[in-house]
Amino acid sequence: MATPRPSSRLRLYWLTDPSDRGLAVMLLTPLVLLVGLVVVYPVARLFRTSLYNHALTSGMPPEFVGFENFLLIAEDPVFWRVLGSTAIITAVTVPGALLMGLAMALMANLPFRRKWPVRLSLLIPWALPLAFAGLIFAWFFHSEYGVVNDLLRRFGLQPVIWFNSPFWSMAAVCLTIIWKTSSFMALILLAGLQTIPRSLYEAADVDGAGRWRQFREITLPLLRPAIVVALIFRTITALQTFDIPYTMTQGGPGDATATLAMYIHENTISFLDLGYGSALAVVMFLLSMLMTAAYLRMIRARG
Amino acid sequence: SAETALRIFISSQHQPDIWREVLDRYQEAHPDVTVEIETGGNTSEAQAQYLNTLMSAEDSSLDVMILDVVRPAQYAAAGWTRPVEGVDMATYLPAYAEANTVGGDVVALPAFADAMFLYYRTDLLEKHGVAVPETWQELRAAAQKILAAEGDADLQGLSFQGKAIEGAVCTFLLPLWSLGGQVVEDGEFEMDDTTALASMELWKGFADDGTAKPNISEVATDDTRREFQAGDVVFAVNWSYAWAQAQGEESEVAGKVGVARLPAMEGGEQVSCLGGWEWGVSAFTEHPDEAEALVKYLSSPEVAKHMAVNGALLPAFPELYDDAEVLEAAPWFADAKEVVETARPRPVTPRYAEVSEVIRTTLNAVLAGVTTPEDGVTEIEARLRRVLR
Amino acid sequence: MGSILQGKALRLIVAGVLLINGLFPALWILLTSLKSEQELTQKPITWLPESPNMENYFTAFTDQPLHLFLFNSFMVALLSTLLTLFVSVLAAYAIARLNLRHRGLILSAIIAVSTFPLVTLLVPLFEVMRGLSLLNTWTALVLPYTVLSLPVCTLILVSFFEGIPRDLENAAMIDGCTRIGALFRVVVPLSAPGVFTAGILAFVNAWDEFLLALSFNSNPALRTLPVGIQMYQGEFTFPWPVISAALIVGIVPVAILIVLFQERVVSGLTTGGVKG
Amino acid sequence: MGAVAFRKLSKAYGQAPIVQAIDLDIADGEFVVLVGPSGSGKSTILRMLAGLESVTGGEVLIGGQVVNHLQPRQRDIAMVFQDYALYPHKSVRENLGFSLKVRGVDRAEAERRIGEAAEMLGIGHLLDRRPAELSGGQRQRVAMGRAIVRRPQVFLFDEPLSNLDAKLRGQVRTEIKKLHQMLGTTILYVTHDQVEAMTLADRIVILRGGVIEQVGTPDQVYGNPANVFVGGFIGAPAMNFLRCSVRDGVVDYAGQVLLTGRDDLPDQVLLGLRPEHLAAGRGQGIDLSGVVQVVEPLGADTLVHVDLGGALVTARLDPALRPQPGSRIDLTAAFANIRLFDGRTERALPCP
Amino acid sequence: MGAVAFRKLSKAYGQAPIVQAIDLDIADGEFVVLVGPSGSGKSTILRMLAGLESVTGGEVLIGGQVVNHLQPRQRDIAMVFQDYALYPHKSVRENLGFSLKVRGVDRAEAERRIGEAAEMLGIGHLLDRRPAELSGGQRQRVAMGRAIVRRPQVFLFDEPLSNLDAKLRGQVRTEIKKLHQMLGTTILYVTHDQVEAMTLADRIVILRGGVIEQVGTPDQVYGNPANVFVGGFIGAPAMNFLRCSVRDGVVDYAGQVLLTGRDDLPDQVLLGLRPEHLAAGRGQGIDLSGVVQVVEPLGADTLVHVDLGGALVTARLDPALRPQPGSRIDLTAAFANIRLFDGRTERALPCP
Ligand SMILES: Nc1ncnc2c1ncn2[C@@H]1O[C@H](COP(=O)(O)OP(=O)(O)OP(=O)(O)O)[C@@H](O)[C@H]1O
Ligand SMILES: Nc1ncnc2c1ncn2[C@@H]1O[C@H](COP(=O)(O)OP(=O)(O)OP(=O)(O)O)[C@@H](O)[C@H]1O
Ligand SMILES: [Mg+2]
Ligand SMILES: [Mg+2]
Repeated sequence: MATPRPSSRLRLYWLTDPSDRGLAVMLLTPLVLLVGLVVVYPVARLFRTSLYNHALTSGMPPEFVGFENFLLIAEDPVFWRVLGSTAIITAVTVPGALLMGLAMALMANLPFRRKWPVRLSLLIPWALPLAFAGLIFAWFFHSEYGVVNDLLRRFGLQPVIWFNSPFWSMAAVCLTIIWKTSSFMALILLAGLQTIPRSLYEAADVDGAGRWRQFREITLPLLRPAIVVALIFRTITALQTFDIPYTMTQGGPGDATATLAMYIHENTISFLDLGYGSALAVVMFLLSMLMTAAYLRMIRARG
Repeated sequence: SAETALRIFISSQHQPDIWREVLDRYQEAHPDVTVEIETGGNTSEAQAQYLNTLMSAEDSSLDVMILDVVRPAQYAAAGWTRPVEGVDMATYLPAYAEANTVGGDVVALPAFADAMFLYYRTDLLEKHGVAVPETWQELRAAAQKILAAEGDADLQGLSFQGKAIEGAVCTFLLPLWSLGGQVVEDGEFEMDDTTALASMELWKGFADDGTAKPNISEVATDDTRREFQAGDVVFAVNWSYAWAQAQGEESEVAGKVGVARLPAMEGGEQVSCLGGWEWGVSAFTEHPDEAEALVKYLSSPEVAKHMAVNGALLPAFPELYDDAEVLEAAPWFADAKEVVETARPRPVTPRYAEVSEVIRTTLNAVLAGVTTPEDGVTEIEARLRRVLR
Repeated sequence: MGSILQGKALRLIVAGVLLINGLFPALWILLTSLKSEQELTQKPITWLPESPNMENYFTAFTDQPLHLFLFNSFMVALLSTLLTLFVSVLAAYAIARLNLRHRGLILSAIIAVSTFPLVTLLVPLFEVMRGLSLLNTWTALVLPYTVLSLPVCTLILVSFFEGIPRDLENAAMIDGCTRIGALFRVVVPLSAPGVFTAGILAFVNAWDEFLLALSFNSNPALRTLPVGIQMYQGEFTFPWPVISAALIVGIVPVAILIVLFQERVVSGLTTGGVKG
Repeated sequence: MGAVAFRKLSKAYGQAPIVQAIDLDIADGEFVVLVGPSGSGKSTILRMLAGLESVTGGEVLIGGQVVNHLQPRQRDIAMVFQDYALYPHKSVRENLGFSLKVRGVDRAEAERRIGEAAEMLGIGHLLDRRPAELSGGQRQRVAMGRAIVRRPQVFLFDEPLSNLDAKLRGQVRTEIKKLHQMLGTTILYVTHDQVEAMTLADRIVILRGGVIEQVGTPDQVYGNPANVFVGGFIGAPAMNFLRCSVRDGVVDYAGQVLLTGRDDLPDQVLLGLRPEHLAAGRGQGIDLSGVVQVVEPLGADTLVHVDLGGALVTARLDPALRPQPGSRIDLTAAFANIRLFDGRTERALPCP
Repeated sequence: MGAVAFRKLSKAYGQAPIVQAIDLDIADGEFVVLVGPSGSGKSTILRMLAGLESVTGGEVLIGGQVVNHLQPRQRDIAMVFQDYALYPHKSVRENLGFSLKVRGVDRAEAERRIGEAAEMLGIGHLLDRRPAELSGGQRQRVAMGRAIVRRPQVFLFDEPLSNLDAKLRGQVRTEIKKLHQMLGTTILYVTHDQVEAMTLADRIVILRGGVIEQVGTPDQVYGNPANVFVGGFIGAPAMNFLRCSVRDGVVDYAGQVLLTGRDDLPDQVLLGLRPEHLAAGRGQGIDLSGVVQVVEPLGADTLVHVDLGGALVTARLDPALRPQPGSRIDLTAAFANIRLFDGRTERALPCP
């Protein structure tokens, strides 16, 4: 046997033939390095800054204030308002994108002879840079020059001044986000769908399950890991919703569609209040982790 | 020889080629200095985004940067710009002296000027025998008259910026100033509720009585320009850039455009809102002296004239508006002088960004009908008081 | 198959709706790109361009180095995709297959990376990149983009790897592969749809990003598409037709490229491999 | 009811014909076993009957009705898949109960049937496991159980016992037989196991390359194979064939006269002899002699492979007999056990 | 070299012990067949030997070296998986050639070996297909081929022929035998097929519930099963057992005296009788009589299940005999063929 005995040449053995743990370390190293290099310092600084009163425009050096920023946040009515909008956007667009994405994925997975039109339609929303999606949809929803109102008019309906009302503004923003993000869902779910063995559907067919039943009993459970992944990240990005309302409504009317991320952006980039902005970011991080934990628990509970 | 390489930041919309010409001249005069242009994001916002990142990181790669007129105070407070010494600010239009002076320090020097104008349709005014309005009330009457006579459903009397963008701050301030109001004085919050309310009510009134469109809350600067240019607007409040476009070959209204000072409130004075850009020296520059010298040059009458003639940029020096060469290149500058002279800078405070945010979102909410003018004023008052504490 | 949508008519209707949903905005942008500026302010609005012409495309390419933007975006996206895939494949395998003790914790940590809004990391990230002398290089973008995409890609791959029958991997190890060999020669090809999806995600994440691209690469020759397209804007002006043209040039080839690529990824590969 | 019929049923993948215009009638309640070499289209036929595979040509009838266009679930069949196709995310219990749940069978009844099937298959203790935690044979039994809990019109079994040990296989086979007698359901059953085929079948269908070679009762196909292929395929070890020439009614193999007085034969015949019909010794009818090549003691019998000078024949002899490889041996067979086939067409000829 | 040994090898899933402290030595070049009921741990043992399953306790040795911590690829083994484990994304050719490619065998040589294996398994025409396009038996042959192209120290076969028809199985079995003789590689082979076990094995290992019940040559385990379990497990149909009481050296079954003069027996014995050792009639040694219950004609034999008044015995009789169910039948067996087991411990007792 050409292989060395483990006991005699322990070190070499470890290198050529890593145990599970050694191997795990090896495999996770690139990730850890990259993440460490790129975000650990920024994140550490973020946490630190959140404990300081660090408003550049005050002309004063940063001052350690402990959790004061967080107390301020709790008392900040704007924070609660943007948090509310963010919650609405999350609550509407995450399920919305999930349903839409699921429909798109199921459709793209159908054995159409030509798959590319469906797949293209699935990808295009996504390939459209986020920075422009909001602008373009603002244009679509424009009360006079927008194609949406034009269509409403053509169908004999009353056109809406979308951005004049908090409700319709929010609706337009949510629709746009759903449009833009369902591709993300659809792609992940489509990939998941493709790995479900056909034979299971055959077995279910023979067992007498109709399409809906098959969907519920086979597709959904087997798709669950993919759904959870998609949900986790969609939720995180929904909590971070920024570009679309920022370019579409500037948060208007008033601050009806302003989101937490916009508020963070404003505080950090425009107001240069780094302490407060960082504290807000930490709050957002905590919220994200809370949601993630809930999802992870969901997989573990039933997985 | 110790050659100094300077790097200046210009937005690519501000005609970097023409700036290059003046920089080349400067290099000829100062062989030991080379100046490189860095062009960045085209909007004030994109530049702020970029510059704020760079400056927060205390980056020394830029020596000189162009700043929107609302920013020098903020940059100075953050310690990002270095005061310029030995400049007689009196040579500039007074508003620029004000905008660039913080606590006695000159924190930046004007690059070029801008202001808001009243654009109007000479043909329509003439046709209906209406004079150029000098008060908003006159404007309303004129617009109503023309609208009624024209009977064109697509025609609107007045277009202004109601979207929650920076322009909306000017929209709010114009009537307020006209009535002698203020928002910030010497860095202190100093707003008079009656003038503020008058402003809110004025704009909301325009939307309600059909002088302006009901969707005014979604109108941004360029929407105003585009609609005016399409012939759908009688009066428009806009910056100077719209002039060239309105008279351009793609315009429906070329040759039928007039500009004037913005109307006053009844009993008030005619004021405009100051725009324009400033040169600032980065606090992190490794060549402070050379950078300062360069800024002084760039902010000199000589350069301003060159830019006016070749780039149609409004000069920050009053005398250049009477300069023959300038007027030959841009005859309408003659009309602009008055406007620029009566323009006021937006509140000069390090917390301007917050001030702006409060004002524009509130005005937007009022115009959209989400808040009443009264509540809007109360809201502005409450929030600004906290910001400017 | 796995669809609740049955009946040809219903299927076609739904397909139609989804097609319109996906393609209409792009189509509208395309139409806009063929219109003139004035046509946009006509009332009522026109659908088809009155006198379609390619002038805006011409402008898009002459006004700004659009080809450079495309090239930069493409290269940055491609490099970051490759790097992301490599790193996340390794990590995902470790998480999916090796019985790690703190699996939940590791997963949460990875997810945590993506929970910070970029703006708040911008300045320190800038300092990091400056510290590494990477500003104004593709790498300055490739690295953060990779990190941005890593969490989602890793999680996707984990869920895929878990679905691959272990015996296939076992067979490969018996056949003489190392675990890593088995990973790349069997597990990865069999997770093709997942790897591919992760790839597109990474690609589009990089393709889309604006903030870092704006701040880290001030050299115009290194501008990426989203930053580049902004250059058509003025302070106030937003030339829709030209920007539309630039967007079409930016989106369509990429989308088509991805679709073509995807057509080649065979689906449902695991069938026929094992009994059970 | 549960009668099944195929009318010119065909299937092709691309150009390759897999099943070629098959005609077959299966009476209600009949137990039909499909046998044939690997790849001969057995699974394909079951799958077409189940509606899982599209039909290239011809018709499938269940209960007298053409079902070509019916969905599998509308055909009221139960099937054991050759590759099991268990639901990986469901426990064994859920796997077994799924079809009942779908069809709205009430809980208690479902539990009862699951219990019965699990009992019968000896998987009662595995009900809460997932398929991935089962051994190969256990999985197969779950697959089997999934079909059994149903009470369909037609059962389709695709090699349902191949991964079970002989003992268990025997047990389950008996249970299947009982089930069939009890329910009277039509059954189509694919197997490679001779014993299963012989003991379970009312009729056996032998397939080759997608074509039916013979249909008959076990006795018929074993005793009177329609052609050389069937003769060789049914029975293990396989039938021995000796290529003989016929002249003037005399059949001789390599110069050795085996039969005489057969004027009805073509000039080339294949003489078929089953291993179990060969005995050591001489004089029972025809005699052969050759050299022992390999001896395989099976316990209950001994297989002896004998070289007759060109052809190799296998004889199943008494386990006590252990001839030495290399030694000469005499073999004999009764005339009644000889089968004759046309040397060219390979079809059966009248027996001596 | 290729010698394999297990030392107190154990495996448990959670609490459940699956393999319990097994000791076994397999000589280099030996052909060992593992048999046992479904779920008895056969696959688990192969997988531990291959290094695919962690060992809970004990050691695995190959060529005298402990390999517990070696990776599968370092153990130089080839394996046929019970569930095939074909690479779905590779063609048959690539499936076969993969291990060679990985090990850097040169192209031409690889092609040659693939060709040989494909030839031997009759899958030459399928080389360009994907596994999904194969029938069950074809897949199994590919799985087999994948192991065969290698020339490892040890072959592990997990029910490699279960999906093949009898004829093909016979052929491949012969080929495996030849291969073994040619290469002299150690082989561990799991099968449920009695014939395979008997003909291929140098030694047979009988497992039950993770414990070795007997190890021996085919003749030994068939002829002298160590206990009731082995007796009942080896041989199909299974050995019949009659529970007899012993008094004063007289063994009697239900009042019928079967043996006399056996003073060495405990008071309860099980008398084992293989079906093939029962003949119709009387007088060969012990005589039994009962009512025919079921008659199963298998072609080469007829199985008759006879109710002896309580116990059911199966007799393998001449195919010509077809007794009527319900009729009485006399059965007889030679003394030499009788096996005795302790009625309580179920262990074998000295034979009469
Ligand atoms: N992951 C698992 N968790 C729990 N039990 C398991 C797991 N895998 C296998 N088992 C159990 O281990 C036992 C032995 O399994 P193994 O596959 O070795 O059986 P086997 O002898 O090969 O059976 P077969 O003949 O059916 O293939 C079985 O009872 C099986 O249910
Ligand atoms: N998707 C496919 N494409 C091409 N040929 C196929 C496909 N599926 C099956 N075949 C071929 O069809 C033939 C019949 O397959 P089938 O599964 O019916 O055989 P089978 O009689 O069940 O064999 P086995 O006993 O091995 O299970 C085989 O030769 C197989 O290779
Ligand atoms: Mg089959
Ligand atoms: Mg097994």
